[in-house]
Amino acid sequence: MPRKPIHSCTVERLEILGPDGALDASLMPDLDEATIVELYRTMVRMRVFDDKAVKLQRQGRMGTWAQLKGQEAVQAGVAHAMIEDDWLIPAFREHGLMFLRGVPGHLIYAYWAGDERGASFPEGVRCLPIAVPVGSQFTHGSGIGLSLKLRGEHAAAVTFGGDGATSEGDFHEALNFAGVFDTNTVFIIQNNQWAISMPRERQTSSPTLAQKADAYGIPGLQVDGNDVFAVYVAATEALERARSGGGPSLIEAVTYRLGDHTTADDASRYRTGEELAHWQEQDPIPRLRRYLEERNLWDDERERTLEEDAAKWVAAEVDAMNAMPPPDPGDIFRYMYASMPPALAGQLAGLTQEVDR
Amino acid sequence: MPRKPIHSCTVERLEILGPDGALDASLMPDLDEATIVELYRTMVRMRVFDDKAVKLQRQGRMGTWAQLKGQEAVQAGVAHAMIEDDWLIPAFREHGLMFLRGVPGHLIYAYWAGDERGASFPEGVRCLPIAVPVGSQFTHGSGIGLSLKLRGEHAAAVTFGGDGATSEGDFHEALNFAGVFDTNTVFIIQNNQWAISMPRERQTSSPTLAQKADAYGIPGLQVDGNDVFAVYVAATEALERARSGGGPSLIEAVTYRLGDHTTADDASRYRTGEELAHWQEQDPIPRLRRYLEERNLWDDERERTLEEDAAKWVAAEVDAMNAMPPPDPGDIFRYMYASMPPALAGQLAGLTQEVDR
Amino acid sequence: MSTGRGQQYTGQASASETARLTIAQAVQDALNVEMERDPSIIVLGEDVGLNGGVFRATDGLFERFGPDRVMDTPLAEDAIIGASVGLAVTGMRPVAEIQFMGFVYPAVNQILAHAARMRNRTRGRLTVPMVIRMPYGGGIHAPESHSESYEALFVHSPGIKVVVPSNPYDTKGLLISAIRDEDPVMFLEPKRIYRAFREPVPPGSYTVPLGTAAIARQGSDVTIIAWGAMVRVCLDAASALEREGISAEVIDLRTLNPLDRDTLLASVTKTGRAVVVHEAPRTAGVGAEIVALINERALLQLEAPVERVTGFDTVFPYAKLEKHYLPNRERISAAVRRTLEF
Amino acid sequence: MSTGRGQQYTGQASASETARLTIAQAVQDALNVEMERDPSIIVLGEDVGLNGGVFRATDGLFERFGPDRVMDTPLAEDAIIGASVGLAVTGMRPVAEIQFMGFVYPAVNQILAHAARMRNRTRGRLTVPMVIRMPYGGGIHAPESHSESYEALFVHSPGIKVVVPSNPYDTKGLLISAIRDEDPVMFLEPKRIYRAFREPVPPGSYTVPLGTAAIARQGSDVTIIAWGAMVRVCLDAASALEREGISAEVIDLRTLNPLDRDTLLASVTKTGRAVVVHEAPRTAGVGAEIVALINERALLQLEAPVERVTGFDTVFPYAKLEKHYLPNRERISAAVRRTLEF
Ligand SMILES: Cc1ncc(C[n+]2csc(CCOP(=O)(O)OP(=O)(O)O)c2C)c(N)n1
Ligand SMILES: Cc1ncc(C[n+]2csc(CCOP(=O)(O)OP(=O)(O)O)c2C)c(N)n1
Ligand SMILES: [Mg+2]
Ligand SMILES: [Mg+2]
Repeated sequence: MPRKPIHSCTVERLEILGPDGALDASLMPDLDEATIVELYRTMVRMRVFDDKAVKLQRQGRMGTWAQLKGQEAVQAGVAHAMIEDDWLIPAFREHGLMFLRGVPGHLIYAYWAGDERGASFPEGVRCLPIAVPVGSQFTHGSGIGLSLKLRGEHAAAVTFGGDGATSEGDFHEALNFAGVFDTNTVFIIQNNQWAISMPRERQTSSPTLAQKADAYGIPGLQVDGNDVFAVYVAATEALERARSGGGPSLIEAVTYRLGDHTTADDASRYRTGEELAHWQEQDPIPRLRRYLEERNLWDDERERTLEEDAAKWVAAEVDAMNAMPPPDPGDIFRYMYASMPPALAGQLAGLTQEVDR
Repeated sequence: MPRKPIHSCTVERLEILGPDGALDASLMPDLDEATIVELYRTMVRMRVFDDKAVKLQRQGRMGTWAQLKGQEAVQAGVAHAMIEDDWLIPAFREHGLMFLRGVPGHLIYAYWAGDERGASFPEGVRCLPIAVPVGSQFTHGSGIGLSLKLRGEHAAAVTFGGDGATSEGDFHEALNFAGVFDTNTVFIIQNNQWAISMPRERQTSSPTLAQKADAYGIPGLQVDGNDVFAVYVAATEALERARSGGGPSLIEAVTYRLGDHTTADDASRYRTGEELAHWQEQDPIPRLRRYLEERNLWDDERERTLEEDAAKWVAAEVDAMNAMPPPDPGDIFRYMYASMPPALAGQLAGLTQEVDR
Repeated sequence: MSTGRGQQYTGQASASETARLTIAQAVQDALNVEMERDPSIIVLGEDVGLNGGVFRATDGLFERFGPDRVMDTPLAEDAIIGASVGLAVTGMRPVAEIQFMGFVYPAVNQILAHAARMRNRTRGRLTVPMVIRMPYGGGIHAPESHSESYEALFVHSPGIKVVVPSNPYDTKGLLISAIRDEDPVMFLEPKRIYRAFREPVPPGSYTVPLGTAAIARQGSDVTIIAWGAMVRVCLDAASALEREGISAEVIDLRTLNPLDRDTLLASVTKTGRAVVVHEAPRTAGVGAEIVALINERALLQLEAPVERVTGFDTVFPYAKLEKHYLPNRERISAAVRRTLEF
Repeated sequence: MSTGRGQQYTGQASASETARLTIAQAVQDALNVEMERDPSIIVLGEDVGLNGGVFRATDGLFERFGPDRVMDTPLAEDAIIGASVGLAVTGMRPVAEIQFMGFVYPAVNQILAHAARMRNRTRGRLTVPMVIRMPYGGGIHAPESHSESYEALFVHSPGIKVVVPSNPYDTKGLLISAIRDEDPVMFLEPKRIYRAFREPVPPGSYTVPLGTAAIARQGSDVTIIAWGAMVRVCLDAASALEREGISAEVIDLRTLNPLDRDTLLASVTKTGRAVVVHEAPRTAGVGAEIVALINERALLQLEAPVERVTGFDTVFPYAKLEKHYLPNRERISAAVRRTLEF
C-alpha cells in the first residue's frame, strides 16, 4: 500500500418507513399507537397551518410566507424527540416546530404579517426568533449548547438550517466551535433540495451533507426526512447524546420543498413539473397515513374530523392575530436598549407628535 | 446492517523520507541528483533568510517578522512543483515560496519593515500580497482558480493557509466554491501545530485537516510536511490535476513552527521545551542533508560554501532594502484610486505642505 | 437570443430605439450592453442565472451569455466577493450581486480589507475593477433585514466608490461607468422604485460619470440633498412646497463616494439653507458628512442650521411599522419650513 | 491564585490599596473584579487563556478562573461573537475579545444583525448583555490591518453601545459598567497607550457610567473633542496652545454611542469654537456626526466652522508612513488656530 490510510469515515442513511409503505420493523422505535396517531395529526395540522398562511398572503393579509409544505415529517419527528428544557434555534421555515414548542400560532402569523410582537414568545418558551440572514443562527446554537453544558443542564440546543445554509461560513465556524467545546448542540439540516433557485447538487460538490460532520470530528447521519420514524430515531439519539455530554452532531434530513421558496417566488421558473411530481409521491403525510390505515388506526372519518379540528384551530389563530391591537409606533424605540438614551427619546417624541397630530 | 452506508472516505498520508533517514524508494519521485541538491540549497537559503530577518528585527530594523523556520520543506517542495503560469496566493509565512516565485528578497524584507512598496512585486510575478486577516486569502484562490479555468490557462492557483486558518468561515466558503465550480485551485495547509498559542488539537476536533476536503467533495491528502519529497509528489499531483481541469484539492502538510509565532510572541508561554525538542528532531533540513550525505552528494565543505553564499545573498538583499529611498508620504494617497478624487487631492496637498515645511 | 421564460424584457443591446424602462430593466440593459462589449465581464451571485435574480435584474443574461459568464453561486457572500477579488486581479471584470443589502455583512471583510485596498497595498500593481450590485432600502414591506440602507459603512471605507441611482436613465449610465471603472464600485439599487415607474432609456452604450451630482430640480430658497429612492420623495416635497411659495432645489447626489462637493456647495451657497434626507439611521449617517462639509465650506452662507431628515436610530421596523420610519413628504417639508423660519 | 508565568500583574481584586496601573492592567483588573463577583461572566477569544491575550490584557484569568470561564476559541471571529450571542440570551455574560479591530469584520454580521437587534426584534423578551473588547487604533508600528479605527461603523448601527476609554481609571470603571450593562457594548481599547503610562486605580469595584463625557481639561476659547488615544494628544496640544495664550477645553467623550450631547454642547456654547479629532478616516467618521450635532444645536453660538482633524480618506499606512497619518499636536494646534483666526 503506497500511502498510509490515517482516517476513514462512513456516512449512513437511516430509513424506516419507505415511500412505498415498506417498514423496517427492526429499526422501528418504541412508539405506542396513540403517539403515532398524534404524530400524524401534528403533521396534518402543520399542513393546514401552512396552507392557511399562503391563502392569507394571497388575500393581502400576510407579508411574505415561507412554506413548510413537504417538510412536516422532519419537524414533527424532531419536535417529538425534544424535551421541555431543550432550546430550538430555527432558521425560518420551522413554523411547525415553533408551534409545537409553544409559540402560539397567532404569533407566528403575526410575525410573518410584519409585526415584531410575533417574535416576542411567551415566557419560558425556549426558542430564538427566526434568523433572516441565512446561516447566522448556527453559531447561536453552538453558544446555547455551550451555555447548557456549562450550567450542567440536561438539555440540548436544536439548531436548524437549510441545504443552502451549509455553504455559509457560519455553518463551518459553528460546527467547528461545537466540536471543539463539545457543546450540547444538534445541528439539523432540512435538505429540501433547493435554496431558492439553486439545486442541492450545485450548492456543494459533496454527495451528502451529512458527511460534512466529519470535518469537525463529530457524528453525521443522513435520514429520510419524509419518514417521521427515521427522523424521530435519529433526533432522539443525537439529542440524548448532546444532553448527556456526548457532544454535538449533525443530521441531514433529506426532504423536499413542495411549495415555492416563499410567496414572492415562482419555482416553476427553475424546476420541472416532473421533479415536483416525483417528490409529491414522497409526501410524508400520505406515507404515514397509509401506515396508519394499514393498521386500522385511521380512516376517512377520522381524517375529516382532524381536518375540521385543524381548520378550526387555524381559524382561531387567525382571529387571535386579527384581534391584536395595531402595534404602537413607539415600539420602534422602546426596545432598543434597556433604558432609552436621551437622543432616542427625542426622536420618539418627534414621532409621537406626528402620530398624534 | 441496520443503517445503509451511503458514503465513505479515506484520508491517506504520504511519507517518503522519514525523520530517521528511511526512504520509501517505491514512492520516490523522479528527481535527478542536481535537483535534489538544489532543493536542499533552497531550504538552507530560506533558513538563512529567515534567521537574518529575526536579527534585523532584534536590531530594530524590521517591524514584525513571522518566522518560517521549520517549514522549509513545504515551501521548497511546493515551489518546485509550480510552473511559471501558476499563481501563488500566500498567507503570511510563505517568504520562501515568495522569493522562489520571483519576489525579490529585499522587497519581502522591506514589506515586513513596514513599507508597502514591498508588496509591489515585479511585473509578471504571479503572486498576491500576503493576507493579514487570517483565512481571507482562500476565496481569492478560488476566484483566481476560476479565472484560470475560464480563460483556459494551463495553470493553477496555489493557495496557502495555516492550521488556524481552517477555522475561519472563509476556508469553508472558498473550498466549497472551488468544489462547485471545479476551479484550478490547490489549497495547501501548513499545519505547523500552532495558531499563536492555540494548539492544533484544540483548533478543531477532526483528527486530520486533510479530511475536511471531503466536506466539499474534493480530494484531500496529508503529507509529512518536513519531507520535501512527499510534499513535492503531493503538490505535483494536485497541481497537474488542477491545471488540466481535474478540479481543486486540499493538501495538509504536517510540519512545525520552530520559532515563535512572530517576533512579538514568546512561545515559551504556552508550549513545552520537550515538544520543541521533539520537533527539532524532525527538522526538514538535517533530514535532507543526511539523505544527501549518505549518497555522497553533500559534505561539510559544500555546506560551508552554501552558507557563505546564502549569507552573501541575504546581505545583498538587506543592502538593497537599505538602499531604497524612504517612501514618499504622497504614496499614502496616490494608489487609492486610478485617478485621485478632488477631496483626496486636497488632503494630499495639506500633507505635502506639512512635510515640506 | 432566447426570450427567457415569461420575463417582459430581455435587454435592448441590439435594439435601436429608446425604450421606456424601469430601474430594474435599466440594470438589465446596462449588463446586456456591457457584457456584449467586453467578454471579461462576468455576472455572479445567488439566483442571478436561470432565475434571473430575485428582482429579475439579471433576467435573460444566463440564456444569452451562458453559464460561464452568468454564474449562480453557492449561498456564500464572503465567497462571492472574495472570488470576485480573485477574478478581478487576474483580469476579469466581475459584477457580483448581493441579494439584499442586509446580507452584505458576511462580505464586509472582503470588501473593506481586500477589494478596497488591493491597489493601495500593492502600490498600483494589482487592481480590483469590480462592481458589487445590491438592492437597498425600505418601502416594500419586506421581511426583516431586507430594508437596510447602510451606505455609510462603505462611504467611510476608503478605496471603494459608492453609487446610488434614482432613475432609469442614470441607472444604466452609472452602472456602465461603474463596470468600466478601474476600482471597486458598490452599486446600490433603490428597490422601492425598482419598478415604480418607467423612463426613456437610450439603446446601446452611454455613461453617466461617477462622482457628479445632478440638480434634479432647480430652486432658490433651500437645497434638499438626497440619493436613491429618497430623491423622488424630495421632489414630491418640493412640488408641495412650491404651492406654499417655497422654491426648493433638489440635488441628487448619485455618487456618495467620491462626493460632488462643488455642486452641493454651490447650491447651498446660493440658497443659504439645506436639508439632507436619507433612509439610514441618523447618527453617523452620510447626512452627517454632508452637514460637516457644509459647515466647513459654507458656514457663513448658512441662514439656518442644516436639517437632517433620516431614519431613526433604531432597527429598521418590520412591515407594519415601516411607514413611520421612512422619511416622507411631510417630514421633509417640515424640515424645509424650519430652515426658513429659523 | 497562581502568579502565572512571568506577567507583572495578576489583578488586584483582593488587594486593598490603590495601585498604579496601565490601561492594559486596568482591563485585567476590571475582569478580575467582575468575574469574581458574577460567575456568569465568561471571557472568550483567541489566545486569551494560557497566553493571557496578545497584549496580556487577560493575563492570569485562565489560571484563576479555569478553562470553563476563560476560553481559548478557534480562530473564528464570527463564531466568537455568534456563540457569545447564544451564551448571552441564555443568561451568561460573555466578554469576547477580538484580537485587533481589523479582524472584527468577519463578525460584523453577528454584531449588527443579531447582537444589536435581539432585544428589539423580540420586543424585549431576549437580550444580549455582552461586551466585545478589542484593541483599536494606530501608533505602534503594527503590521497592516492592525491599526484600524472603525468605530463609525458601529456608532452608526443602532443597538450597540460604543465605549472608548482614554486612561486607566476610566478603563476599569467603564469596563465594569459595560459588563454590567444589559445591552451589547463594544469596548475599544487604545492600544497605542495600553502601556504608555500608569495611573492610580482603586481596588475592588467602581463604575464610570456609560454615556457621560469627561472634561479632561477646562478652557474657554475653544473646545477640542476626542476619545481614546487621541485624548492625550489633544491634551498635549492644549498645553502647547496655552503657551500661546489660547485656552482650550478638552472633552473626552468616553462613550460614542450614546453620545453625551449635553456636555459637548454646553462646552461649545461656552467657547464658540470646536475641533473634533479622531484617527479614523475623515469622511463619514464620528467627527462628522459631532459637527452635525453642533450645527443643529449651537449654530448661532459658533464663531467659526467646526474643524475636523482626522485620519485621511486612505488605507491606514503601514509602519513607515503611519506617522504622517495620525493626527498630532501640530495639526490639532493649527486647526485650533484656524478656528480662532476665522
Ligand atoms: C445571508 C443571506 N443571504 C441571502 C439570503 C436570501 N435568501 C433567503 S432564503 C435563501 C435560500 C435558503 O436556502 P436553504 O438554506 O436551503 O433554506 P430553504 O429556503 O430551502 O428552507 C436565500 C438565498 C438571506 N436571507 N441571507
Ligand atoms: C481574522 C484574523 N484574526 C486574527 C488574527 C491574528 N492572528 C494572526 S496570525 C494568527 C494565527 C494564525 O495561525 P495559523 O493559521 O495556524 O498560521 P501560522 O501562524 O501558524 O502560520 C492569528 C490569530 C488575524 N491576523 N486575522
Ligand atoms: Mg433548501
Ligand atoms: Mg499554524
